[in-house]
Amino acid sequence: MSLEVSVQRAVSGFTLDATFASAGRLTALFGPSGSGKTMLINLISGLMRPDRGRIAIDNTVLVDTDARIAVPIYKRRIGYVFQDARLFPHLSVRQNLRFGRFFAPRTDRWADEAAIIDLLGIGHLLDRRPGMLSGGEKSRVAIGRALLASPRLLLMDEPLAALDDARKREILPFIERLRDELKVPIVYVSHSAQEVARLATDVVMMRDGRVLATGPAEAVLPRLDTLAEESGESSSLITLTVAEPMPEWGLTRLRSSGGEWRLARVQAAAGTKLRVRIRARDVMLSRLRPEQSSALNVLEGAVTAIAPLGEAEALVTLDCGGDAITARVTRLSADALELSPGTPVFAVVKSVSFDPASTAAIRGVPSADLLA
Amino acid sequence: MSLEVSVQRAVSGFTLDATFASAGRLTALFGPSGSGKTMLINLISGLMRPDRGRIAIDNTVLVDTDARIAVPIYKRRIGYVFQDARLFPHLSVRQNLRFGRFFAPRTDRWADEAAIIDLLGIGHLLDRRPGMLSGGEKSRVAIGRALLASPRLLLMDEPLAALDDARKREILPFIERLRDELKVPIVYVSHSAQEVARLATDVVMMRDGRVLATGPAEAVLPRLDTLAEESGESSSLITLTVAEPMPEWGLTRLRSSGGEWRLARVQAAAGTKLRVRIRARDVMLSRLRPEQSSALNVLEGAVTAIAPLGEAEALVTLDCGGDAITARVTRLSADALELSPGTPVFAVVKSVSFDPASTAAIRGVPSADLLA
Amino acid sequence: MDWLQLSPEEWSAVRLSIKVSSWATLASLPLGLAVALLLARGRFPGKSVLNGIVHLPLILPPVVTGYLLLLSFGRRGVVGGFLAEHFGIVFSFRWTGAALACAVMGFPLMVRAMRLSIEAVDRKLERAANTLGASPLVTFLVVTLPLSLPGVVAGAILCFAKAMGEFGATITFVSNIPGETQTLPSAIYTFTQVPGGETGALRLTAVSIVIAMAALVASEAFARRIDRRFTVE
Amino acid sequence: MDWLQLSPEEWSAVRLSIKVSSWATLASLPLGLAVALLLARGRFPGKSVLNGIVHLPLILPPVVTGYLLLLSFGRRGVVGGFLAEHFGIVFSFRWTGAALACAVMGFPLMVRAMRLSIEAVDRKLERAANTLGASPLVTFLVVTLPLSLPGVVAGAILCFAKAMGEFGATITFVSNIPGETQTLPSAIYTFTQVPGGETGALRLTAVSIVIAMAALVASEAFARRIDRRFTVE
Amino acid sequence: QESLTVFAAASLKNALDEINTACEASVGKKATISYAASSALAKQIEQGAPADIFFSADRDWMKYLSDKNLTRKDTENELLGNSIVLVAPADSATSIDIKQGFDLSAAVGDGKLAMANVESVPAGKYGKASLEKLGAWEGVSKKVAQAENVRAALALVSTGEAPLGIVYKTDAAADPKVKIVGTFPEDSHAPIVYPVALTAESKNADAPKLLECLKTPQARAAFEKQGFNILLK
Ligand SMILES: Nc1ncnc2c1ncn2[C@@H]1O[C@H](COP(=O)(O)OP(=O)(O)OP(=O)(O)O)[C@@H](O)[C@H]1O
Ligand SMILES: Nc1ncnc2c1ncn2[C@@H]1O[C@H](COP(=O)(O)OP(=O)(O)OP(=O)(O)O)[C@@H](O)[C@H]1O
Ligand code: MOO
Ligand SMILES: [Mg+2]
Ligand SMILES: [Mg+2]
Repeated sequence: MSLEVSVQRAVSGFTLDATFASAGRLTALFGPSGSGKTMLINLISGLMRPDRGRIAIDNTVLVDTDARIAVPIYKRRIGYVFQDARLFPHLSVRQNLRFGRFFAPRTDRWADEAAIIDLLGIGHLLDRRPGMLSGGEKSRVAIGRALLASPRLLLMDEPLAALDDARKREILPFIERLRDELKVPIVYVSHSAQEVARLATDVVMMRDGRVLATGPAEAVLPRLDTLAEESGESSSLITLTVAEPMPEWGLTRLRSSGGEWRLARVQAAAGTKLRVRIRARDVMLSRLRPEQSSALNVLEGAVTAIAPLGEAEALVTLDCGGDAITARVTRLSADALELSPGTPVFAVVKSVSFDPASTAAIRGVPSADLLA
Repeated sequence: MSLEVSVQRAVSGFTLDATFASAGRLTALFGPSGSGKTMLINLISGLMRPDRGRIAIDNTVLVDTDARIAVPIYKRRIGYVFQDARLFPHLSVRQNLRFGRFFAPRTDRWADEAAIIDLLGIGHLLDRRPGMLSGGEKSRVAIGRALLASPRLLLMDEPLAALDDARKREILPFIERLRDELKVPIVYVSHSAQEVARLATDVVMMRDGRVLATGPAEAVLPRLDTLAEESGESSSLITLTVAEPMPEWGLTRLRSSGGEWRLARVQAAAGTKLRVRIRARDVMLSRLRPEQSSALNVLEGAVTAIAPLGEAEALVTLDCGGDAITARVTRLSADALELSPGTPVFAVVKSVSFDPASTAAIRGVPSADLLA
Repeated sequence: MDWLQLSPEEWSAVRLSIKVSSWATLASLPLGLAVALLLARGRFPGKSVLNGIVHLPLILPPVVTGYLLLLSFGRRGVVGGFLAEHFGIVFSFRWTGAALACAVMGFPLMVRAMRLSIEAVDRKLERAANTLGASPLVTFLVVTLPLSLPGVVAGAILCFAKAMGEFGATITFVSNIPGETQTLPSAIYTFTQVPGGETGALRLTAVSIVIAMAALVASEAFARRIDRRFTVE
Repeated sequence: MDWLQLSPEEWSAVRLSIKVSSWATLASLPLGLAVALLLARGRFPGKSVLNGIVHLPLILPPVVTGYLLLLSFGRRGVVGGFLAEHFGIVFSFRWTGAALACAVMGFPLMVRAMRLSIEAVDRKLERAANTLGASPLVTFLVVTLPLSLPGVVAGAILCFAKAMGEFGATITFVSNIPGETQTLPSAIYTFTQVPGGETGALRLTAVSIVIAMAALVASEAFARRIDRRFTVE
Repeated sequence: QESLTVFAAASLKNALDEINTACEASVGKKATISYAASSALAKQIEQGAPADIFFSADRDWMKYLSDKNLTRKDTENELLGNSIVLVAPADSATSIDIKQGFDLSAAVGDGKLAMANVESVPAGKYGKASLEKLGAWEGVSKKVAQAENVRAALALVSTGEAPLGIVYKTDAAADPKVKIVGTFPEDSHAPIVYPVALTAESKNADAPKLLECLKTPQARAAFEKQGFNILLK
């Protein structure tokens, strides 16, 4: 799938002017509140018309103001999970879920009702009306409704915002499966850097109605960190190859160009490539190899750059045999360890510091199986 | 303020049966989607009537089904930030904000309009109608509206769910200030353990319409961790006393019974007591005192307990001179370090691992000043 | 209660009134809905003209409306002649004509109620239906229409009630033929025109009220049932 | 266009009709709102009786309504006598009586439109206003009422239009006295009752339509303005 | 200065308007004339309407007031007379001889015989009496379409809706779209009279003057112009 967007739309006091293209399976729209994310997916879905511009999916033109083309919403077959759930109040949950079913051509109906209901945990709500649902229940039903219409493209506007962490952890792998197995391309609006890091193949960063950065996740996420420095969310992305299980300890041995890793809860087959996100705040630096420590992952490397961060801290970038790893340390420590470009250091990463929510499978390995 | 709640209410297919009392300044209602949190604050606000039960604030009875008392909603002066924003569509943002102003007795009007608008960053939206706001903008206006009514008690139903991280970081200190300076007691519904840990003085844990645990945050949060083990959110709460600043490094020296700490971005005066949350996953254990490491906070202690966690990990509890600190390590490490109750170990905590979002001031020290 | 005893002719007026009112209501429902939808959601030139035409029967004295119906739908009227010739539909001096007159008189009330309810339906829900693949027509049928059902019911009941009371246009258009076009109001009117006819008028008025009230209560119960489906909190 | 020239008497009928319709509409607004609110939100015994009474003028032939008004609000009627004696308010054979008749006939239409709109207002918003300290009355005034303004406007315009066309009840209640109770429809009726009156009737009908249409267009424009305030997306 | 009010049957409008102007000089002022159905006017006078003169279209309603002592019996006066005629559309080829036992039913054929209401409206009552006397009622009664008033019956014929109708000569003569097929013998029905009287409550000194003026030659001419017979020689 390829999505090409180039639109301008002004509403009183706000102008959206966004151009991006993505051939990715999950394109994340990321940006602060009021940056125009919802407006942008409204334009893609057809709920809003651009003043000028063009939107095309796989060479099918949805809108082209110059050519005076504007495919009506209902012919686009673009599923939309709204920021507010927008369920039909007069229909039961079951009827809401089944609403879109009949409009998709029979051959295109890929959605499996039973599986989706089960995954979303809404089986016990089927006979209720939306007015009788809690906030989180509503948003789950809204996800189910959009999916069961078997859309060709799925727009999700902060679908998980109303969900608790446990629920989120259940649904994230499911979204990955949609992305990887069912090949439904997804445009995903989120505030959460974690979610974006885990899910996105491509990222569009928005601010004030403009695209700040766009491209494959690997390329954009580090820039995202730069912007998000103050939030303590700087991180590095490392690609690991599964080597062998260590069944007696429930761990798995993996290898990156920088060295060997031992991680818990990896269930991928040997040879699989995984991408992991390592938050800069989770990396400790040491001039000596730590002895008798609980940290299992110690990589040898050398400082490549030191950037001050606020008044007390610094971001230290290392090269560990080809892996670029960023650590966030106090200036005091950087000074005490006498760090400067070229200084050899050890990066110490606790295995449990790997956040499952930011671990993503590479090349269609279903992440759901990957994470317990 | 003291809040006493003991209510039963059944709706088709769901029964809420909750009893708790809280004298805390911010009582967090924490629980998974559909556990009855919204229903519970609906009962407190008067939007819903209990089938049986009693609700009292400071000995003022709001509802008592036995005594046939039910104070009408509008006389309760309980502010409510709804899960959906529920702004008045026909009024401008300014009119929405000012709606409650006139109904509060003149002497009780503590809310400062300009300050609140400024803090929430909604000054540029004042002349818009709610239909023209983004999701996050709506929820900020909703917070402002509830506050400007100068309520005696504030109910907030996931007020920050629609906000991006940067916004959240701005608004959290403000909620702390409400809690500490203005003494508005708050009942706060949240999915986020982080938010709860940072804000709550008291916690009510809900599941399936029942109260699972309730009490002061210090007492309940560890139990919350136990329940939330799988989420990697186990943590310890430590009380620190500010000792002296280290201005040359932008750090502050603090002391706990277990030893000395050096933290960034603390701006409290010497002598101030702070509560910090240390996530178990951020604690590394070492049999030897780490040398030449970037970790500034090393506490000496001894293992008090080891509890297995999943197949690969274990939660190790230490006693560090009186501070109870929990570390989450792999079983492999626990084995390699030969940990067992009594084993002397060092807990290594990176200073930057202190999550600002879970650092809270104790005894009314305004946290906003505390965190840059 | 002897005076409550209805004569056979009066009974036939009662039956006829129910028949005429029911048909007037049911037959104008589809057109009423279509016009209400147009007025609520459409944007087209001549919208205010359409709106004006719909309101005309309210503005004109009923006798004038009846006379205009006679001119257009009568045997020699343009429309009436056409319909009679091509479809065999005859209105003049038939109960169908009475139903037509009642429908016309009730139309503005019906349309306005429906229009109000359609306008109150959140368009976001219609858009949501569109994203799920529902065409505008389907969306109207499965989202807008059910959500505006209270207004549809209200419109129908207003039309029915008006039809039960309509008299000026009916008698002018199809006159007052017992058993064919003599509806309850015509019968009542006749009573009021003779000295001492009050009891007769009163009796029939009571019957008329009972019928219309029954319809009202039924419609309210129905509306409550719809309403209960949306109950929140 | 000579036939469009109105005689002074006709002009006075035009003026009177506007006055009567305006008063009928304005004066019944508060009561209409109150009743609509009661029916929309109230739960009390006798609700369906109230609902029935409101609908009565629709169900009854207008002549009967007029006659009942004459009996109760006439100089010798129970209510009329009381009002005249204690408040000096006289309806019989005054323009005020015509306004009363028109108000009564328009009342069910007005109430229904308002009620529909009030019912469509999201109660959650009213509750939200309550939590902000607004009492039920204030909430009605600042939340429910503005949000149901489209219905209030629709109700008013329906009442006005009906009043412009109302004739049966008016002529029966307050007769057809030029300059005092002869409204446009009554004048039109009088024309239809004599040979050669058609042009006169036509002329006045045209005037009546023009006025009502102007009111309609104005109300629509107003409603559009209200509507624009809520535009979303 | 107290106004002078006349309550008159609507069918008298043309003549009375002319006479009112003509008599202004002799009476000293112009009367205000309220035209409506005799039944409505009579009941209004019963309820205390400020009428000085009642000019009825038939004896019954005058008697209704008279029996209740609401008229000044000494001023009661059967001023005018009228005839009823059988009319057909102007283009009709029908010719019928109205005589004892004539076959009206055959002439009506599949159509209807348009009449004013045979129970309540004077013209209808006279027509029915006449047909009964002539032995034609039995055959035609099922084919009678009863209109609200004579004018409406006339409209049914002039629009071609009904092939035949029975109306006043005054109405038929003025309508070019109908032709008079025959006149009913005067002795076949009760005398068609238009009685006039002062009301019991009238205290206006000008009222008797106007009553007198109605009998002047000038007034007679006006009545005759409209086709009335002058009964008061
Ligand atoms: N109809 C409108 N008229 C005027 N301004 C509007 C309108 N709709 C949206 N806006 C403004 O456009 C900007 C972008 O809105 P949008 O809803 O796309 O933001 P968003 O990125 O989705 O934010 P959030 O994360 O808070 O939902 C906001 O500043 C909003 O106030
Ligand atoms: N009117 C109702 N009728 C029946 N069940 C209801 C009704 N309202 C809520 N419920 C059910 O009650 C339970 C509690 O709802 P509540 O809204 O309090 O949940 P919550 O804890 O706020 O969840 P969330 O975090 O998803 O908002 C849910 O299972 C919900 O489905
Ligand atoms: O307009 Mo009427 O007077 O209800 O038939
Ligand atoms: Mg948004
Ligand atoms: Mg909730």
